[in-house]
Amino acid sequence: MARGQAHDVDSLREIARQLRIDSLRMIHLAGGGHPGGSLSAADLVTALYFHEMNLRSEEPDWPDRDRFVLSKGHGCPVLYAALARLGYFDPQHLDTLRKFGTILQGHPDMNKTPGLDATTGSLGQGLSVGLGMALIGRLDRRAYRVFVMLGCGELDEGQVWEAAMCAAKYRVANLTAVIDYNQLQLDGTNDEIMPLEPLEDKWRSFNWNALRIDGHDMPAILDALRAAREHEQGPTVIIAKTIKGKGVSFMEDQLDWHGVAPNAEQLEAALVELGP
Amino acid sequence: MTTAAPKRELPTRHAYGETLVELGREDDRIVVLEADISKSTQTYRFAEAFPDRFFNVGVAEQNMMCMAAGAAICGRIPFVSTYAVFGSMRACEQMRTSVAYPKLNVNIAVSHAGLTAYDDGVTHQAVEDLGIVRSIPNMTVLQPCDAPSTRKAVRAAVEIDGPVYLRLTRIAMPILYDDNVDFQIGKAIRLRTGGDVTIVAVGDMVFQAREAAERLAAQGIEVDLLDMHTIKPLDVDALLDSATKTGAVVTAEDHNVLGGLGSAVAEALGEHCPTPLLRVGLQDTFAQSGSYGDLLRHYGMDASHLVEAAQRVMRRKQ
Amino acid sequence: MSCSATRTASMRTAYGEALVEVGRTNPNVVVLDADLSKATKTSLFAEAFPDRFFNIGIAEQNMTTVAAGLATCGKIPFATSLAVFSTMRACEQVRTSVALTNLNVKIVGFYGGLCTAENGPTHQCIADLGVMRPLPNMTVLAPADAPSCKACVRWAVEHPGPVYLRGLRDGEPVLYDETGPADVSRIQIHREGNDGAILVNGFMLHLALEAADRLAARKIHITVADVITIKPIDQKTLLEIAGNVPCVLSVEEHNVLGGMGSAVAEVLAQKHPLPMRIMGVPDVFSNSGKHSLLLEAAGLTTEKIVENAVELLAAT
Amino acid sequence: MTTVSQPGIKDTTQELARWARLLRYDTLRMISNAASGHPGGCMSMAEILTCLYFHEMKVDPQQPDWLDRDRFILSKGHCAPILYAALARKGYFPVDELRNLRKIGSFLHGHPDISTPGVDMTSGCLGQGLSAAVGMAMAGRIDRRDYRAFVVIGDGEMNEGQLWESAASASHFRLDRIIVVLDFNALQFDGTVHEVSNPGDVRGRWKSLGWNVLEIDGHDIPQILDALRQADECRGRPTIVVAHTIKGKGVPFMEGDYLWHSLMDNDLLTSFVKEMHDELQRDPDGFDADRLW
Repeated sequence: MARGQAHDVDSLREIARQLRIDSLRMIHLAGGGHPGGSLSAADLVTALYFHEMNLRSEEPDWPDRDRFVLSKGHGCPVLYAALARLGYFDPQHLDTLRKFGTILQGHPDMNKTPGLDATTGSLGQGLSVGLGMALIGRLDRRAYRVFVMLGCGELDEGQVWEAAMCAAKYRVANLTAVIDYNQLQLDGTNDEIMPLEPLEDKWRSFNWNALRIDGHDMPAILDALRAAREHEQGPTVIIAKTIKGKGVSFMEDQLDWHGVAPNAEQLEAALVELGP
Repeated sequence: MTTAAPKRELPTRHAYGETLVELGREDDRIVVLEADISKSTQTYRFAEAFPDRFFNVGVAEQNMMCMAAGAAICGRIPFVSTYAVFGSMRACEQMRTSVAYPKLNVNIAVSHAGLTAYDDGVTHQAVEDLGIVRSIPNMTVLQPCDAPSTRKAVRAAVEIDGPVYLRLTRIAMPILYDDNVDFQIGKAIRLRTGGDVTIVAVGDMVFQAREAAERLAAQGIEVDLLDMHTIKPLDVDALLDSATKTGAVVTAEDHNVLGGLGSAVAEALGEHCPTPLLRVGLQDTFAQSGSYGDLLRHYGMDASHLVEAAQRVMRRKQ
Repeated sequence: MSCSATRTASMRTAYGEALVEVGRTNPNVVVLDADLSKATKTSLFAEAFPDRFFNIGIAEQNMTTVAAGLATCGKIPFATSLAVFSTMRACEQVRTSVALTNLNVKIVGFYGGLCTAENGPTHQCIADLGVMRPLPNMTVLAPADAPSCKACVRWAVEHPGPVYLRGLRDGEPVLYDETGPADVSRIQIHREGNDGAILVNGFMLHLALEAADRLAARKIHITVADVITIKPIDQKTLLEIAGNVPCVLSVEEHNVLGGMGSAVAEVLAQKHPLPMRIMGVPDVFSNSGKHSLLLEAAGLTTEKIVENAVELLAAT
Repeated sequence: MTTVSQPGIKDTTQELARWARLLRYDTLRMISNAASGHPGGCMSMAEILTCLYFHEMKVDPQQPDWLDRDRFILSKGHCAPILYAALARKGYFPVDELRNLRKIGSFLHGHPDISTPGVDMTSGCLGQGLSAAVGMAMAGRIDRRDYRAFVVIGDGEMNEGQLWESAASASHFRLDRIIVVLDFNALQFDGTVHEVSNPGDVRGRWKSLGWNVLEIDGHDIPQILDALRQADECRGRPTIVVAHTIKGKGVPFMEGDYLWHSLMDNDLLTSFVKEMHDELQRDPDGFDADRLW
């Protein structure tokens, strides 16, 4: 699927809704996983995979494809759902999340899942991996771009800032970081655990182009991705304000839904809210 | 046995830097990442020759390790260079998660191994790295002793489709081998054949072991001497072959005796051929600043201590 | 030695409770966490002693060196995270700021081995013992159950110097009585027999005890000993055990390279060479899946322990 | 906050300048003796360290473990020689011990070790010093002791992620007893900071992390003293003093040359040390003559 051909805003919203449903079903079946951060990232993942990124699902190793690194690896259910819907593998695999022998590991494993560009799960490493990819893209004179999705808690990790400084040094305009800024980490809010604001200033002090958007507003997401694409002087970070557990009222902004699977009853209630 | 009379001395990091340039010429997949010590690790040579394929990331080893993973994912063969302390420990989890777990072709070449960092002091002397890296699945762990075997090791690392940890010395090492040395990963090199005691040595300790073997020969004790340049995967066959013959083994490593070569040999002997063993190396202590020779003597790692260890372990033969 | 494997308990909860207990008796005890306090149960300490609890955020390297700074001022910090992050993400900080300085810092890592199961290999840790063991000045502890974990915490507070404590998760069979072993630095003998010995730690202890029962039914009597302190390993007891048996089997939920098996092999080769076999995760990354299935794939089951013991005995 | 009586600022400046010159001499002589070490970064921080140890810090060489002392962490640990010189001149150990830098059996290791009298924290692996200071400041708060923790960091260290982890912590926990001095000589091992790492907006970054940021000429003693005073007065947040310096300052052939990060040419250095020795000996009022070695 080439960039921009894909879908209008309404159909993207519909896909995001489906990815949310898929994610919750998968996590429920697995009996474990991270629903909150999957739901918060659903619109961003949709915009990237179904609109912005240049991909060929029938050729997962296409050298000119855009790359995606899910640095917040625990949010992988929503990514697996997107890859399945794009045809990288049979959607039936979604039922095997986290089960022994599955291609869908608890955290992303590039050697097991078709379409995955990187192995992640230990927070703080993805931006560095993406930076390596971006530099090689430039060296190889390929036009691909690299997208790295970071969690907000992950910004506590010093390695993120090592990568930020280095990416600015190399002015890698083909690298875009997207922060799923749901403002909750495992033990509490960002402000309680380790405050991040003023976040744009921080990224700008590393010479990054910084944008802030509502990460559930599809047109705003698409606009920001376009702006990042058009910014040619260096890397861009999109600080996307999101809501953890977005789309399911009893999960929204609830710390407790960081890493707990819904039971059958809760899944049912969630699916009712998300619609048929 | 392919040895040449010592002609001159060279730190193995220099041989590494030179070989990188040769490789860079032959194979444009090679890229080099560096954390602000290119003059120390000798990657500046590559930087001069191939500036486009050289990335100096600043003092940020963790970032460097994962960047190398990204480059390997895109089909490149990255070399990551820093000091052994930082390659194995500062970026330990990055090596494990982003490099070893996906089994990427990233080569981690680290200088200032063990006491060869001598007067820089303990912070810069890596005496734990072999044990740490050995514990990580998918890693190959090498420490060639001299310049010619280092050149071969660098090339062999490229050929292995998976991560390699290559340990290098800060100080100059004598030239032991000629340029045609048969260096194969996972195959020990027998430097001396004898039936009385086995000495298994790695890296700079090979030279202490050679000298010890000569002194022991003067006393009528014949040493079976192995250059165990590959710590992982260990050449168990060569070890068992020798241990069965001699019935007594000494290991010699510029590293803590816990976790490194001595451990690997103890594991293999225990499982296949229980044999008396003495492990020469740092006896679970940090060292200090000082000259390399003084440190080897002080911590019981020079040739005369190896002679003594060989004599002691032989007394324990059944 | 009293053993009753009739119930299970959460080692994480035991740890949190033990922290509160030592926090009450020793005002110098402080606790640090890296945004996992609910998982590691340091939250219990945080509730009891908010002034002495510091949540550093997801920044394990910083946490480790902060702990070192606290220790220079007489505090006894417990820096807590997951095993993979405590020992590997912050590896050089543990080595330089804690081990090299020989400061009184306790590094605690939960989910040692494969017990974080479905979270996959990124969060499992089969290298922590091998990573901590080569660090001079480090003491390395790997308890099997909730009471012995509590005993380790109490012991660590009284033992000045760096300690790494490998924690597990929940549902570990309780094998010690409530107070735990009197001295965790000693190897704890659970069964005695002269036909062979199994040295074991952590979650493997109950499997080894089951294996010993099955072997006893076949008239094979083996010693089962819990090596809680991997470093410095209790050489005296180890050699006493080795002196009475023809062979030794080590079993651990860790890479076969570098961990307890290695420590045992070092001592035996140096002092009393004996046929041995090292059971553990066979130097590979595991998978996502149920803990029991991962253990089975790694060959860490009662059946395999029995099988290996029988083979080893036959060969000697 | 000083143990010596407060003289007029002008006298202090002159006296401190002399101490700085002496520390430079000691340091260069140690490195030339050891034939190994990192002179460039020692020279750039001579005035900073002098102002800390000979004016600002509350320390007592007779009781190195005094619980209420100010702490000092040389995060850029490769510059240990000048710290050793300051400690020796302060009286923690005999000046004669400086002859033994980097020698076996000496407590003057290549990088600072906590076992050396007066050294508060082991360092040398870049990026860790501020974290240790955070721990010390937390302990001070728990114990209700009013000591401060001073940290000197190098500019290359800003590449290390751990520095940003610790900077966020110090700010989050409002550790106003932490004072960082950034020895911003703009050269790192492999070249200028701009070539190697692109530091970006340093001032803005520390501000975005909630720090009190001061910016000075790191060789101007009155400016250093003033900044340290302001830092001491700042409440509720930690302070960083961005001190612009010149690598190799005071040694003409070393100034601004990144190659002198490490020892480049010991013959050249040794002859310079000899010249410096003679010059100090000729000093008219004898401030230095009897202190030489």
